[in-house]
Amino acid sequence: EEMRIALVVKALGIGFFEAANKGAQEAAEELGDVEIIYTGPTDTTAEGQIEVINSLIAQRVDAIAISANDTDALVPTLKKAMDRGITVISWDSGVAPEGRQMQLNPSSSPLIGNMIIKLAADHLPDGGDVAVLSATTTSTNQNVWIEEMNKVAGDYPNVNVVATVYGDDLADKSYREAQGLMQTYPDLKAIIAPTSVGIVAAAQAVTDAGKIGEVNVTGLGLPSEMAGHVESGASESFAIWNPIDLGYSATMIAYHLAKGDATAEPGATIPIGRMGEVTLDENSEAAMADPFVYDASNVEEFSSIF
Amino acid sequence: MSLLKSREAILALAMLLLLAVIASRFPGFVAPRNLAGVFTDTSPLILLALGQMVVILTKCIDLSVAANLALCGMIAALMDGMGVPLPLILLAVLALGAALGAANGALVWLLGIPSIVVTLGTMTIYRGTIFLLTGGAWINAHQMSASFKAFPRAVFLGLPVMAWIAIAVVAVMAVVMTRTPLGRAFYAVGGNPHAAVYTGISVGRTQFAAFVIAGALAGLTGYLWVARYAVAYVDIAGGFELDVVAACVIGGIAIAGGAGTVAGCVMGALFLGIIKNALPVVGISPFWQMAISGSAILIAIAFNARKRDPGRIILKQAEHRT
Amino acid sequence: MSDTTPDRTTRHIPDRLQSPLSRALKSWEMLLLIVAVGIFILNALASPYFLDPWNLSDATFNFTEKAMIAFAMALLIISGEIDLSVGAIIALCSTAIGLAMTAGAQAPVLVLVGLGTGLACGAFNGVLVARFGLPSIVVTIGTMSLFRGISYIVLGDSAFTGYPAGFAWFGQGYVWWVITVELVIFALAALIFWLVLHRSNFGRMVYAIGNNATAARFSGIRVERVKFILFLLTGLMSGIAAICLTSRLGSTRPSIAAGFELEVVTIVVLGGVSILGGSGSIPGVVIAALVMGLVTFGLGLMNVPGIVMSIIMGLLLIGVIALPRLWTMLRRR
Amino acid sequence: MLAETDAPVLSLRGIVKTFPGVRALDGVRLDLYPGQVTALIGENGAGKSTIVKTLTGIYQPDEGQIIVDGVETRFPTAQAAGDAGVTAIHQETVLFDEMTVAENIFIGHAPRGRFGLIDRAEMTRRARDILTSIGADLNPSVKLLDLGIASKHLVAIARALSIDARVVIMDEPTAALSHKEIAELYELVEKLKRQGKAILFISHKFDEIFRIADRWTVFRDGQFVGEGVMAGTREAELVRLMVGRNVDQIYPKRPARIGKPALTVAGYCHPTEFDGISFTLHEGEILGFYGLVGAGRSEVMQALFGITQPSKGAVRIGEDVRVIRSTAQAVRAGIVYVPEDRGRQGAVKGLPIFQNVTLPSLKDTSRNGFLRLAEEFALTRTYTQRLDLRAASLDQDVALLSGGNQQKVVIAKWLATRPRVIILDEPTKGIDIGSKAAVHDFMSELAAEGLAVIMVSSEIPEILGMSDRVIVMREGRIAAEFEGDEMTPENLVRAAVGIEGEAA
Ligand SMILES: Nc1ncnc2c1ncn2[C@@H]1O[C@H](COP(=O)(O)OP(=O)(O)OP(=O)(O)O)[C@@H](O)[C@H]1O
Ligand SMILES: Nc1ncnc2c1ncn2[C@@H]1O[C@H](COP(=O)(O)OP(=O)(O)OP(=O)(O)O)[C@@H](O)[C@H]1O
Ligand SMILES: [Mg+2]
Ligand SMILES: [Mg+2]
Repeated sequence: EEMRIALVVKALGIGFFEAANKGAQEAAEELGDVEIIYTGPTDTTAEGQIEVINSLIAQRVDAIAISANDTDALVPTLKKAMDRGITVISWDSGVAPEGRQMQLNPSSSPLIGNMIIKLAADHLPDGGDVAVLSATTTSTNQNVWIEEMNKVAGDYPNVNVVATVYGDDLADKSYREAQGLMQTYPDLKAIIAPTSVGIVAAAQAVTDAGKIGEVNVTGLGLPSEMAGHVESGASESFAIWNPIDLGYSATMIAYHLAKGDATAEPGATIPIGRMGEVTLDENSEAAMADPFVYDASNVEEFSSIF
Repeated sequence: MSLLKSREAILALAMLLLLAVIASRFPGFVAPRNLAGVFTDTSPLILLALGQMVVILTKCIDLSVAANLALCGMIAALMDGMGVPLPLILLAVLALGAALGAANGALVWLLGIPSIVVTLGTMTIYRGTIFLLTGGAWINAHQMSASFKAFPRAVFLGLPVMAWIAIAVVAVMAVVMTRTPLGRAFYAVGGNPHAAVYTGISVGRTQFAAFVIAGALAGLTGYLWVARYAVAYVDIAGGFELDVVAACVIGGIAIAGGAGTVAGCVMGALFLGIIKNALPVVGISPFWQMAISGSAILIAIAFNARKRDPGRIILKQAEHRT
Repeated sequence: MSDTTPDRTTRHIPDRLQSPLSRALKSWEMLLLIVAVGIFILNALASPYFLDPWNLSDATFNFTEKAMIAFAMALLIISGEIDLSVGAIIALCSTAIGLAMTAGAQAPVLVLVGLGTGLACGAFNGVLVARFGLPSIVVTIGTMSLFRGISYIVLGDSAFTGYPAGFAWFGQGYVWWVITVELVIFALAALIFWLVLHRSNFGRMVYAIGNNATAARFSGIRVERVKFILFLLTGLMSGIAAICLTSRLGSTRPSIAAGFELEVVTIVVLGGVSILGGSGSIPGVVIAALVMGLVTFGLGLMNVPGIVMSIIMGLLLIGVIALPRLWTMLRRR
Repeated sequence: MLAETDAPVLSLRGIVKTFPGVRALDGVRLDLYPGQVTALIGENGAGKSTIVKTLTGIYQPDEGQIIVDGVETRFPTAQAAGDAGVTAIHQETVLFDEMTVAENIFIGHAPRGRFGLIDRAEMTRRARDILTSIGADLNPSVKLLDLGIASKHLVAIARALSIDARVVIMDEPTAALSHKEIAELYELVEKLKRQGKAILFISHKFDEIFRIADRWTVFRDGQFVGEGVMAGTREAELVRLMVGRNVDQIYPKRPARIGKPALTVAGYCHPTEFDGISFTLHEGEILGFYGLVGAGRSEVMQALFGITQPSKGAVRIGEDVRVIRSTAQAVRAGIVYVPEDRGRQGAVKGLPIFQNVTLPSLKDTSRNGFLRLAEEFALTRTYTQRLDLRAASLDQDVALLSGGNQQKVVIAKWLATRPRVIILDEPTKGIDIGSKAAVHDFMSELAAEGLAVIMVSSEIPEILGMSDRVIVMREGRIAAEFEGDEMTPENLVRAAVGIEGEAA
């Protein structure tokens, strides 16, 4: 009988998750006896994900791999899933430890936190003001990354983080917030947007304000969405991990845990196919790989992939 | 004297006051260039609010405008992807928006279903259709042609085309509402539908016309929105219908129909637009934004509340006091 | 006209022409019930997982919280008003519960805080609408932003988590076998609102006000007071829903229960309550809630995306209301 | 049977119009002649307003022909009727509060200027001309909501005249006008006659009909029952045609024993509506309130019933002094009010008869706040039987009843509360002669049983025929009080219009 693994994403239709689905399909093909159920709500709400998970529990899927809209709100439902014998892991945006067996981070949070500020600093030899444009005020991973970034901010003494604003992962709101930043801080040198929606909107706002070359937009984004802005110069560089690999790895982990040939406990190692293997830390979390930096030299090549 | 008492004058005053308060904390906000930017940003709200105004005047409400906008915006982006030239796209969104509005209007007119029920339904249907069209995929800046994105932001006489479109529509609507039989019919149907029939105005047909206008404006705004923000996806302008209704209410459009002006409506939209643009600039935490705009709406309705029947004033001495 | 006819002999007027049963058989509720049974059968045929008591039990969460509010909303809409702020009231109640929890309160206090906040929000709406005579649709669009806005001010980007274990019972507990606590609250609410609307003086006044508020006032009914109480009730039910939802999610964020108001109104309207006021019934709302739960659960089992479900709900809403009208229109031709 | 002086400018033949369950018009005919006033007479619900709506394109007849100048035509919309030269002052004022006087007059046919846009200056100028021509001193640019009811009616008349019509229809045009305005309206009718226009005049007031009409047509129950020229026709003849029988005793006042004071009002004041209202009402008494339309009688009654709040003053009911702040308190104190505006304030359309009747008595029919339907039906049956209500069943929607029967439901509703004081505000306004007699009959019966009755009416015969005592109000104040022999039409009118000396 085929094993059914549900890949639950924050919301359907987001390029990043569509790419992750590609990876999951790739893993399924490689494993042979796996069916992927790619699903999620249409807006990024916890309630929507709970309804989706309830219907997955009802279908008695073998494993759920979820990128969560809310760290805590999903816990009771996911607990119920585990009670009914379903393997639950979280990836990308995590769930609190009680609600999953393990968490696959795309990269380690400290690495990402350091990366986003470094990207800004690299193009600011003389230093200056930078601001952060985040997603919603409730998204787990952005908050953790910004926290990590602030921890290492001391390593970049020239760079002065002046504000953090929230675009709610809405294109128009992010755009307006970016505009607001440029008005409030006329000397702003860079906008760090650790979200794929925000970074595009910020780049657009910078372009429209005629500030290409003055304000550099960086952060985390998808090559396909950012290619134009790198070309125009609105963004010198940005980073992202490969979402295809992430979906692939999450599927592999879910498969092995559900099969029972691996266990999720601190210190355990789980094979992830062509990506090698991951080792769980004391919180049963694992990091997949380093974020990868894209700039004018390589963005074209990747923009057709994801 | 009577000018001072009009809702529009009070609103204009409130807006000046608001600008003064903002300027005291952040003088740059009232620089002409920035105000022009605020106006441009508010253009979509103005366009939709004008459409909503017409619908509300006829005693209806259109909750589907934002979904209509999103669907038309997505279709515009898809057409651009197929290489359709921009003028054709503009015509297409206008026609499609009008058709979606007409669907609402027809259900209201021919089947007599209350507009709030109709548009509650079509709101989900229109938005869902975007999902069915695209499977939920986004269309991003790099997938759009340069001319598609450039049109609304092309600057002409110091203002982007988007702002000029809003100005043009405001002007046309002002003439339509005050100087054409159709415009008067909107007021008549909302003010007293029963009496409207007696003057040869078809209530249903007029409501239908209102929905078509609201739809066409939403369609046009759909393109502008998508081109301006250079992205199209299922959820764009999610919840925007409430902002639109709020703008109308703040602008003094009576929710029971029959009363309200284009000037009031535009100022209502600008009032909200200024608040939205100013909050991040003035440095008020974004978390306060929602509560502030909610309070603004409540204060506005309290101001606009039509006094309860003042009585008939039979006594002679009372007549002189008022 | 007939009062001018010459013969003045007293005629007997029957109490009723139709028996209540035959009236019920021709009612909207009957039509809905048929739709509901149809969907149930379709679901059972379409998915092998559907007829599982535990699954059905899980599925009830799709509608119980919304339906609780829908009962109070039904009364409000019958009286000619509407409350679009219910989702925001939930957010504010949940935030208040969270604040009480951080202050160390235990489950009983948390429940009281939730109910109290709901009542306070309802009272606020009620005063603005009933006392100051402002139109409810715009008042509650305003308070919708205000209430949720306060949650955002309190919580910002953080969340309340770690509710006491006793509190989990409301949203996650079972009363007996697969019967959840929420389902019991839903059934009790249905029963109470049925009694209030269909069997009490108060319900009669609600109908009278919805049909003609002026004539109701001229009949000695305190219209403002009834409307105020209805807003209070809606606030209270939103408070109860907030307790259930908070307990079920085990956490509070300001975005909780976003978009609830429209789903609640959809249930009420689908249940045959006239949005213009004056008519509607609780059994209709109950069946409409079941229909909505069945549709979303059935489609969920087929992994149909939520937005497609909402298209189907939209079509169902318009279709169920349009078809009878189309039918009479065609027959008159 | 008539001397055909002229050919009719407009004729109706065999018009049939049905509404669900009602055959409102059943093959009626009607002829209108240029330069003549044709009175259309009939009981309530005879179909008069329905024929007006058919003539003005608001209703489409199911059968029959409309013939204008010998050519058969159709009026698919109100616009089409206007284009064909038919214009009407409708029974209800159908105007727009939020629009200006000029806009109200010209909506639908505003003068157009450049680009086909409405020419406001021209519109205002023409509105002023028309208003002047009917002697109405109104500013065309004020909003309608700033006008009183009589001025609104003048605007409606101006609107009808703004269309260059050959046929002018007036459906009870004097119902809301004062004496002076009525006189001006009569002059206007004369002027229109001289201009050769055909006029259809609908009224329940026979003095008026005899004064201005040249011809008459009578409808009964949607059917044509006769027509003729006014000259040489007697009132009794028309009444018999209209009702289908002789109406002999119109005011059946029975002798009643006047008892103790039931209601004493002392110094009731309101900031804008009335001032210094004091009077005493006794058990078994019918106290008439007379005044010109707009004298403020209804306002006083509504204040007594707790709808509006007086600024000063107190009432004593029987022995106890009460402050009435709400209708609920009034009902508890035993004062009830049958309003003038039956459709809006009286019946709750949409609710069945029995629920309407028990609405203020729910406390008596219920147990612990829960309904007992059997009790409700029993109570309803008691009172509706007494009033001889005609209905298919007691759970029929009141909206389906005729106006007279709706009035009976409203009265039954109040009698069921067993009040001490009943206030009837224009109880027979717009009610035909037959139903009127039934209401009067019943009023005397109530008084004879010891109930205290206040009857507000603008019809002198009714006031004189029914009241034991009359209070006349003028401009929000009590102008005079008459009893016994002083109760003469001259005295009432003089007090109402404020002429102290000789008769007007
Ligand atoms: N829109 C309608 N729907 C149903 N029945 C109607 C409608 N309009 C009129 N009727 C009915 O048609 C009949 C004729 O009504 P109509 O208004 O013409 O009477 P009328 O002669 O003008 O009476 P009145 O003297 O009271 O004005 C009445 O029985 C009335 O109830
Ligand atoms: N200016 C107005 N605007 C709206 N309605 C009015 C206006 N004037 C009168 N009415 C309504 O028209 C109806 C008839 O008016 P009417 O003048 O008879 O009432 P009134 O002031 O109570 O005086 P009275 O009963 O002494 O004639 C009443 O129901 C009244 O409320
Ligand atoms: Mg009539
Ligand atoms: Mg009166």
